[in-house]
Amino acid sequence: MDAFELLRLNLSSPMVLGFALGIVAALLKSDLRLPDAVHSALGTYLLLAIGLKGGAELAKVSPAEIALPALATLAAGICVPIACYAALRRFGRFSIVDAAAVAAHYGSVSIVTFTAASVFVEARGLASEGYLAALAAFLEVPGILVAIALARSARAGSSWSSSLHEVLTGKSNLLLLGGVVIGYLAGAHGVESVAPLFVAPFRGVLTLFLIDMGFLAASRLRDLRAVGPFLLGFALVAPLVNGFLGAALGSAAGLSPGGATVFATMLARASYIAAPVAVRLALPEANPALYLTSSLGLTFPFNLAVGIPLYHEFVCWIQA
Amino acid sequence: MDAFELLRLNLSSPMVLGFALGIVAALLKSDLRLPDAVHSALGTYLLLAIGLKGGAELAKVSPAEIALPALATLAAGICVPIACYAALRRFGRFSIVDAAAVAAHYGSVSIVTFTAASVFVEARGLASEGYLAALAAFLEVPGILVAIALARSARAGSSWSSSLHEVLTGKSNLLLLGGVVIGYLAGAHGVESVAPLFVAPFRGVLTLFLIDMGFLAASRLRDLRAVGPFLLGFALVAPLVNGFLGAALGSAAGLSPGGATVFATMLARASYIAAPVAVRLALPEANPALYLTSSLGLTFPFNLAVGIPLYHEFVCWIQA
Amino acid sequence: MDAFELLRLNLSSPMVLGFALGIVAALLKSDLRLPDAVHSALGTYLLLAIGLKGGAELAKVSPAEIALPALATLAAGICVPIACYAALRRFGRFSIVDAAAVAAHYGSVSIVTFTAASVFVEARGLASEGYLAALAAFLEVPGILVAIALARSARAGSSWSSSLHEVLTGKSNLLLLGGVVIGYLAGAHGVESVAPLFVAPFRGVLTLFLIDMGFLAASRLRDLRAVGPFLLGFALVAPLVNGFLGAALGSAAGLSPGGATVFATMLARASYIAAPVAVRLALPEANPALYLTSSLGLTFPFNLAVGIPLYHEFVCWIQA
Amino acid sequence: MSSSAGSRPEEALVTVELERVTIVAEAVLEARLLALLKAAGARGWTLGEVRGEGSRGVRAGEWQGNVKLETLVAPAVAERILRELAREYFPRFAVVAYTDRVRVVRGEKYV
Amino acid sequence: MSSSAGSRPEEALVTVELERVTIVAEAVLEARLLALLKAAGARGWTLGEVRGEGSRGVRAGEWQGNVKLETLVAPAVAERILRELAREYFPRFAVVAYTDRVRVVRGEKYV
Amino acid sequence: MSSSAGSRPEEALVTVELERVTIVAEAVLEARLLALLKAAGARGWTLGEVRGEGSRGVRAGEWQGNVKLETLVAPAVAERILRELAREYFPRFAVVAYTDRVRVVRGEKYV
Ligand SMILES: Nc1ncnc2c1ncn2[C@@H]1O[C@H](COP(=O)(O)O)[C@@H](O)[C@H]1O
Ligand SMILES: Nc1ncnc2c1ncn2[C@@H]1O[C@H](COP(=O)(O)O)[C@@H](O)[C@H]1O
Ligand SMILES: Nc1ncnc2c1ncn2[C@@H]1O[C@H](COP(=O)(O)O)[C@@H](O)[C@H]1O
Ligand code: NA
Ligand code: NA
Ligand code: NA
Repeated sequence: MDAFELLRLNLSSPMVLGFALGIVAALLKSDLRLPDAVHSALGTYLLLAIGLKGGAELAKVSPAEIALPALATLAAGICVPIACYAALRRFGRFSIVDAAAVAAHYGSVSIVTFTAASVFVEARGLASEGYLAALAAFLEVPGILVAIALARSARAGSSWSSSLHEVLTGKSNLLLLGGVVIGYLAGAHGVESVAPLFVAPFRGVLTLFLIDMGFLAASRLRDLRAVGPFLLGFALVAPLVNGFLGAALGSAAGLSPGGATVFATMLARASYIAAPVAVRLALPEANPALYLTSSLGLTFPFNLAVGIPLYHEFVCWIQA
Repeated sequence: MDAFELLRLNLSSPMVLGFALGIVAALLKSDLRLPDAVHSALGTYLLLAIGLKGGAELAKVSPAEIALPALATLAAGICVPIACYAALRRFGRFSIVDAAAVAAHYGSVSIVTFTAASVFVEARGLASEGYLAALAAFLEVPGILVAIALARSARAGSSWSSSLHEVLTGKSNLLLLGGVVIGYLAGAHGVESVAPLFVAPFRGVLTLFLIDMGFLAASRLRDLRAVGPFLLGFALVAPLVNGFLGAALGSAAGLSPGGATVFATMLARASYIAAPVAVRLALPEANPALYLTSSLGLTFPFNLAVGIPLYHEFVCWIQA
Repeated sequence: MDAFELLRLNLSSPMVLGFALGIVAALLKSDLRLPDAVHSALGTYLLLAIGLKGGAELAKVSPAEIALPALATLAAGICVPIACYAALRRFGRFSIVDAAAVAAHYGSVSIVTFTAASVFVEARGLASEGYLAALAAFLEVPGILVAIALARSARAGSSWSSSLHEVLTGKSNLLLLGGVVIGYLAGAHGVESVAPLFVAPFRGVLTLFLIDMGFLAASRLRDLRAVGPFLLGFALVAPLVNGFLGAALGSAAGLSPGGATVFATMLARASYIAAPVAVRLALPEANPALYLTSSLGLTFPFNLAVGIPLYHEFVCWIQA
Repeated sequence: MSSSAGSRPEEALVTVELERVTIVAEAVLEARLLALLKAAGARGWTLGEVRGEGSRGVRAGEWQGNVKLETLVAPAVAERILRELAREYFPRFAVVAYTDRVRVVRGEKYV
Repeated sequence: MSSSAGSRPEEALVTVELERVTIVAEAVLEARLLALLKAAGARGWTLGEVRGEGSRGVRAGEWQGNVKLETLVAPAVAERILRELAREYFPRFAVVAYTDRVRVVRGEKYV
Repeated sequence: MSSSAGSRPEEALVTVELERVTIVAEAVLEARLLALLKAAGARGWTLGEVRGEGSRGVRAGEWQGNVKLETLVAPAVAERILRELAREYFPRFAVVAYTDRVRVVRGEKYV
């Protein structure tokens, strides 16, 4: 299957079309949005579902099997935000807090992008290592902390320990991690008993959620001018670089083609749920227009529409 | 199967019983209502689900196949509100705005009534043309516009173009149409991937939604006195006339017995989601007690309980 | 299967683990809670689903078959709150209103505990009499009324008839009863048509709901000091006594091992949805810290984690 | 205050000073409080769902949350509402009530 | 009012008196009312979803509910908003509007 | 103001004038603002979820929305709250704060 066919298939999936519907609605100024309470509940569902699945898979593998992928995740979790910060400071001439804030978003996990990659891989008939969801849960934390540490080391940020507490006990982190633990302890049999809610309708819920995300992403484009050409470029190049790195790292860690694609997307993503809240509180001087527009308005749609199939191509090329 | 058996089966379906539960709760002054956010989310679900299904079916048929039914839909979409307006003006001596407001409701689509007809037909083991849902999406628009044009031509209403924008970009229209486009582009295969959310639980969600609608319908009966005997009669006779017309028109357009029943119901309905909002803004001088009580309080329950099986009888009689 | 294995299986079910996740989140002061609207909608779902199933099963059995279990339910519904009241007054030296308020909670049904018992029994591969859900619906009412009557007889409470109306038309009662009636009238065939929503995802929804309940239960533990040692003991001993009684009574009424376990749990529970609202309005002088902490903070988790497997042991021992 | 608020911009806008009574109370009381308002002579009300904390601890959530009720009334009606509240609800329920003065457009219709 | 609100505690806190205009209206009007506020010169607004009852009966629910809109403005802007409301919306929609005075911290930025 | 609000209708209703401090701020600040209120001496608060627009653009939605916080306090406490807000939050967050006076039934318990 060539790259264009992959892209075509991706673009005609209900998920991506749903995202496009959300964008169209926002451009038409139509209020298609789900109520906040429902948006939040669907987010809860997705986090728990992905965690449950990851946890049940984690219970199946030996520590030896995941040692390398786990190490790769940790390394990426620390290096990606530092590299982003350096690029934004040196080449983009961003202020310390703005660079750290954007870096936190590109260093933290986007569970929806992750999920979209899993669904993409699955729809192509490829297997992927199920425990990756469990690793994603651990990737959530370091990215944000590293970025805040960078800002603080330059005396700009706020208290470390309160940020650590906020990230660790943040809703999205706790749901993902909680899901992993429940899935691990309940095992495949236990997860099966809740599969009619947490597994079968999963893609449908993701589609519904993406309609809403499309609306939010498009609303962010208002601020595009505030973002400037450098950050615009960064928002499209960073995922490519990170995705290529992820494809290589994941392959080196022994992941299957499907798994390496998911892993690559895991690194190529930009967070827009956990990171914005943590950054808003820890680095309030940072400009939200910069980090939200780049992560939610640019990188997220890019990954969803074009990035994921591309990272899969990277993996095929590397593993060939 | 004779008419009484059909009626009995219809009245003992979970959907209709759920609607009755909502009515009972309202009469007992019990607050059974779903929270607004959930009501709105279920509505979103129903519109998307019906659109997705319609779109996937639309992708299967040739333009030639749907040319006649589409033409019939368009004709009905324009004629029904004009006829209703004329009847209300001439025989009911309604004011221009009130006649136009009520006509808009009887000319616009009620997606829940439509859906109930599909489920009824399916439960009787009959096939129905799946693309009808796509046609329903196009029926949403003309009814409201025609009615507003009638009011405006008599200098009573508000701006045309803003009404057009409101109806076209209204949430319910965009969801239905968006669903059709996604279903069309994603095709049967794509829709299947989200079927565990959008197809399997559909009847259950409709049942839940109808409990809430029953409550709303019963709450409307408070205003029954304001409605007066003419409108009361109109609310029960109009669906019969429109349903008979729809049965004939649908049969003439070559629809199957199941499809013609759904088509008949499509014309016999009164809107209570899109129309009220559009009419409130475009014709604010119209009395909501009149149009809401007749459409939501009378015609909707009538169709649900008695109308749909009756229209099926019409179709059987015509196609026999 | 010995008692410890049963307990282990119960504690590693997704439901109980979900409940634990909610407790952990509350202790970490993390805001994991579902939005109110969603909590309320899931409650609606659970009540309707359990009612529908109970109603469909009720339609299958002869009046003779359920006469004894129904009688046992009624007797327990009247005696349990009286016994609790007496114990709290005499041994605990509670005031009249506080004793009545607590008694109302231990006399009214907790549909989530009931459901957890059904799921536990099912997961152990045992059948249970499906119509028990219908009986549970009738148990909701007497407990609260008896307790209010006790308080009133001592001139402390408020009007009888308004309490009766509030309990009968309360949301949770109407949904449960309404579900039973719909299930009964629609029959097994009708309920099957909505099973993909109301049956298959049931355990998953319960898990989601229990995460939220865990959070609420843990939040109640703040008030533990206000509760005092007597009530703390009561909250753990009362379910044991009532559960043993239920195991004996259910077995005497001819229920299967699975059914008797569910029946025992039905009596061992403490309400925390319907009762608190009714009691707050009818006995406002009663201290909510007492009845909420004991029922929601202590008895509910106890039943969920330890009680249900224990009652099953009781039943095995009695029926052996 | 005798002329009606006109469409001619040069006319002064007619407003009436009324008491705004605000009641924050536990949500389970909603129906009873609305009945109390009506009995005291209020012609309308506006209600929002809120959370809060006071002497009885934190109150949040569907049936443990609060409602915030506002009603625009004549001073005598305000007095009646507050007196009734103080007598019936203050001793036993979580309730806070206060009043201030606002200038209401077309205020005649609320008195 | 010439000194800025300082971090030194002994300085007086600078506040500005502004009109708070409160509008309770049917939810379908939201977009139009916000446009009206902007046109009249308001620099900001705050909106909550509420239920209510008045001369047009009970109003609750997604598209039948009300919104409560508050805006802090200079007296002249308040006058413009209320006049516009009275002309365009009072005759045909469920709307209530009133004003009172509040002391706003750093109020200069809203005028 | 020395007599208690009695059940005998002829007695005057006892009310106390207090400051009502209203804070509209981004929702992520909720926990911190509540801590600030407590530290400043407030005995209670009421919070509603709202949307809004100001100098920092539109704010709506779960984590991008606003909260509206109201607290009834003595004038000195109000001053402390506003001063603290102005120092800690005004420069870096979307916050609006203002006060007005209300007459509170049984107001003694809030001071
Ligand atoms: N000082 C206060 N300022 C604002 N709201 C308050 C205050 N005290 C109490 N409330 C509100 O009134 C409710 C009941 O108060 P209480 O009866 O003192 O628990 C609380 O849950 C708050 O919503
Ligand atoms: N006297 C009142 N006090 C408080 N709110 C009111 C009052 N009258 C009307 N309202 C609010 O304004 C809305 C519209 O009022 P109306 O146009 O009189 O139906 C109502 O739904 C209430 O939310
Ligand atoms: N003039 C105003 N009137 C009412 N609310 C306002 C006003 N300005 C700002 N707000 C509220 O305060 C929030 C923060 O304002 P800002 O910091 O100016 O963006 C806004 O989102 C609004 O909810
Ligand atoms: Na995220
Ligand atoms: Na409609
Ligand atoms: Na209960």
